[in-house]
Amino acid sequence: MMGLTPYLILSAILLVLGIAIIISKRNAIAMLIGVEFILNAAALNMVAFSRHGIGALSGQTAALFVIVLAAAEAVVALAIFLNFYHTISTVDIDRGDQLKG
Amino acid sequence: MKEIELQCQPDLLYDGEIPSDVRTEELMLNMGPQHPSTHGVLRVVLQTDGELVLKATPYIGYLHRCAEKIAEKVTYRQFTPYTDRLDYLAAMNNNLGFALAVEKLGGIEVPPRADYLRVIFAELNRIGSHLMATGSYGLDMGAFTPLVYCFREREWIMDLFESASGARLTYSYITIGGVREDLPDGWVQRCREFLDYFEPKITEYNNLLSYNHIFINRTGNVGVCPADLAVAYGGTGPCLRGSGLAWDLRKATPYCRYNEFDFDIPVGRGQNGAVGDCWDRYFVRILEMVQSVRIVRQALDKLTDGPVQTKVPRIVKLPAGEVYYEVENPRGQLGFHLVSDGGTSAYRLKIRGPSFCNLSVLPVLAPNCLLADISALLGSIDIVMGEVDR
Amino acid sequence: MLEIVIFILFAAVAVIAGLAILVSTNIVRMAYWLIAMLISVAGLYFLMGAYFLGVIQILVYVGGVAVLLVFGVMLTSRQMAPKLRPGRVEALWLTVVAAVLLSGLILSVVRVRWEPGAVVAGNSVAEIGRSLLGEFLGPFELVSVLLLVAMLGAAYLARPKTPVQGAQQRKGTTAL
Amino acid sequence: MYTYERPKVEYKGLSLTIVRLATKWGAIGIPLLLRFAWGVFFAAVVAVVAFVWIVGRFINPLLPWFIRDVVVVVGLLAFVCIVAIIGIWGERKVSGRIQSRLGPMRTGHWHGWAQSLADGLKFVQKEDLIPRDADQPLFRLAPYVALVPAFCAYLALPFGVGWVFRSADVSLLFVLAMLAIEVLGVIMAGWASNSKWSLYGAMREGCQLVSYEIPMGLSLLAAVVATGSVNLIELGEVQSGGWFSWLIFQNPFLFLAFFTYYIASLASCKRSPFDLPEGESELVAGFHTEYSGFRFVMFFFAEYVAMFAVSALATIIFLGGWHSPIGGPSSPLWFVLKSTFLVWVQMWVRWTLPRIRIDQVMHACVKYLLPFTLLLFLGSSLWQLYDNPAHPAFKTFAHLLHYGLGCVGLLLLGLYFTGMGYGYYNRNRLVGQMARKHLPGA
Repeated sequence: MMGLTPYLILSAILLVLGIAIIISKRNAIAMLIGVEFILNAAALNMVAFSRHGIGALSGQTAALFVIVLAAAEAVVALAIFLNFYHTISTVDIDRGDQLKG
Repeated sequence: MKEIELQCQPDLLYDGEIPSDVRTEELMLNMGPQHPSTHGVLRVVLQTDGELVLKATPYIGYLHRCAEKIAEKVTYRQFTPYTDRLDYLAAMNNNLGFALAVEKLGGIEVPPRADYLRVIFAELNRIGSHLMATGSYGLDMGAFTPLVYCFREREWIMDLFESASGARLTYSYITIGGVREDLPDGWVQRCREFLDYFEPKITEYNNLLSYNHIFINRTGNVGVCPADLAVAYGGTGPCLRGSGLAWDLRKATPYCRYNEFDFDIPVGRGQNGAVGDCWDRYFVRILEMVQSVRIVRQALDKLTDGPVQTKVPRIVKLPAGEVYYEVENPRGQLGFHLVSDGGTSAYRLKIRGPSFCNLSVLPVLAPNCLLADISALLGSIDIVMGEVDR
Repeated sequence: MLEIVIFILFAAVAVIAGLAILVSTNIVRMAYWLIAMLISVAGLYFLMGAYFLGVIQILVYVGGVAVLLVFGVMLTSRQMAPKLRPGRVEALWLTVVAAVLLSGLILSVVRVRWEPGAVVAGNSVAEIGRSLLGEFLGPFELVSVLLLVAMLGAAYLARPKTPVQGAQQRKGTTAL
Repeated sequence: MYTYERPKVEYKGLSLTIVRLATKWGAIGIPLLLRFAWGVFFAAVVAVVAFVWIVGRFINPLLPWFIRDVVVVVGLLAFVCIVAIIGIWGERKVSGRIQSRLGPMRTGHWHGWAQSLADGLKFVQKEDLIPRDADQPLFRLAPYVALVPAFCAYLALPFGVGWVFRSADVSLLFVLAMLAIEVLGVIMAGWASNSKWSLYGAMREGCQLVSYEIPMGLSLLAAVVATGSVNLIELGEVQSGGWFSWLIFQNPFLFLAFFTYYIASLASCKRSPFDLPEGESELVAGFHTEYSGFRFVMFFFAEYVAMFAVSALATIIFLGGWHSPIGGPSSPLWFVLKSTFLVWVQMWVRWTLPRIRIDQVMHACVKYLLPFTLLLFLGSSLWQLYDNPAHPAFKTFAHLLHYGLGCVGLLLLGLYFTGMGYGYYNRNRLVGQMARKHLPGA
């Protein structure tokens, strides 16, 4: 029977990887990928806690919410990126510093 | 034919921005020369924005075989087989056009039986050609089955042609001075059998394809070609009649005793969208098949005994002069501009291919279509590359 | 034992995917690595007995979000691809931040003695359903409102800025 | 002196391929083995080592289960292969008969039954082509991503009570999830081919699949609320006891949900009229334009495997699964029979209808199918609320309607068989001249 620790460590690694991806990439979509990593790390954490009797089923429910939110976030973010691309023909977020369309 | 005010100017250059919802990357798409729905070796360069086509430029010449130049080197009789290969789906009609042009310049009279035979074969070939167009149009729309049904019927027509002329695709049957040979025994009977068999089949095609809801949605209101545009670009045949103009050379300037027959000119009425959309062009072909059946029936009734050819020397010599003669081909008006210097071969022969002129309207109709509409458009124009490139 | 092997397998895939994304310069490959990570996390959910969650992860994340992402990538990539590899200074920065963060997190995780509580057998769909409509009814409704807003927002953002010419021409036949 | 040397003609017909395999199997087998020798050897070593290690180390106490699992998986693989092979052959025969042709008749002598086997052999022998500018790893990976999930769907698909690899609590969702992964393979293929036609196919596939998953899931959910379970075995077991207890006749919403599900499932396995991703007259061959040989076969397999999977889902959820329609003993055979019937209807639709345009596909989904299935879902839930002993009047009404719907179903099936009989009776009129003399009984 595995304990909680391996899951927590994995989740930490995924979180850091996500942050690193966000920092290192200039491409908006690549950054979105980083955000997905962070969200998944968090969800994994919660499910692991719930599995090991901490917080009963609420961990799984919270993870469910994370998935749903991630879907909503991805949709809106992609719509924004496409608009962004439409306006300045690139998805380089460094170019999006003008605050106008 | 009523006078039309020409408003559309041919303008092949597209320069203007077509606004769309989310602009994505523009793509240059090379449709053809090997593409299933370009009906041969046509190459269309599409400029697309997502699925939206901004500009379509046809590039032709992949099947150029110098037919016009060859005409200057061979005798008139020898050129007849070359006309087979112009619009290879309607070889009889091509033969007829060339023969009529030569006969007009040479003042050659044709016996009545030959005239009726010419009408019978031309109309049968019109049916065959339209069957091919209808079937492959179904294929362009993603329905495979109509194609096979149409080929089944076309097979019968080809059998009839084979028994009369010996060939199944390039007949060279209608020659200068009449037709090459008389009919074999029982041919008329078999032809009648075919007509009786074929007529109800047209209803089946309509039920299967023409009135199919998806098909109507795919073709109705797509590629609308108004009458003035069709005239401005020299569109003829179903491409012109589909736009609502009842213009048919068989009625306007009757040749081969077409004035003796009772038939109608079907035109597009915009039943499923604007007049002149793809569905109209398609449906005009279906209706023309019905009319052709009518004509063939009448011609079979009128078929008299007698010679099928006038005496024409083996090597025809035409007087110096020039003639331009047009006949109504399945795809439109096929014209032969023949200039003779009194020798045994043409000084210059210019062929007006209906597919070529009809194709020229593509760049005008294509912008703002979807990618799938391009194949709908090409199929409804129904080109034969052998005639476009000559 | 088998559980450990499977855990290591999935964990390795997830971590390798993350590293691959970090070093990759090809945005499409990145999207597919993300999908590998998502699937392996779903596998971990299965391993933990959260079947419903695992299936939903695949259904929503892989079938929906990831496809959307790949779609977005295809629509915007090719020409004028933005810089995908960080500069030297940035890389240094990045390494320092990541190392500090990671060591801190792992240290804190390892130092705590987790009391392995009773393993919850709660993997039944019915139980999750009850908890969604009971304890978590408020968040559940909020999320549904949020989804609606997100949908409307995305539709608004992607609306036609100017009417398409062809739309009028084809009016009446677009609908099936 | 000029001598004419007669060129050596080698007949490469399909039937000969089969014969050659039977007689001189080495002629094909050895080159094949050599081509894949390294991979086969490696895989074999890994498999043997892994097997010995796993069995020796962990599975010892669970050995019977392990063996059962291996047997079931191998059986499922065989079943899936047979489904695909028969499906491909059947598609050709069905299309042939619909188009008044005969379809394959030679290979294997009896109605060309070995045609898809022969084709498979031919494809395996083909050169392994990858376009120069393709994204190599993704190009190689894509067919597997398309095929493996389609197979994985069968792991949770029950053929009967006890006839299932794993009876999971969420098997319905699992099957849907697996079918959803398949789209990734297609998109991957389209992107990696580095061909614009392929890219268009992939984009269309992405658009279509993501949209149609929603009505598909919603129509299934309408059935789920009626039974209160997402376990396929429970869903199937609810419907025991013959024709009238099938879920499709349970209430009018489910009756309609079956049809919406069927339409959405056509779209989800890229079948006509929703075959835009590979629409051959528009996109050459769509996402698999650049694929040939065995990779192409995998896409082909994936399509037929998915076809059967969605039909099986419809069978389990709406058409009584493994229960006989006349109330006899239930059997997996019934399940396979009903699913096969649905697959045949898919083929029938394919060879009858033209293709829809992409904007119409999206409009049909977002404007019509989606709201409609939402209504069905709502209606089914409400029906469930009232269809209980607390509302006797409604209960009677529901009962009557239930039998009425059953009769409508019977009527539809009767019409179908009448049409079939009519077609058979008039087969000489309906088929072409060439095919006529080959027809049985002619």
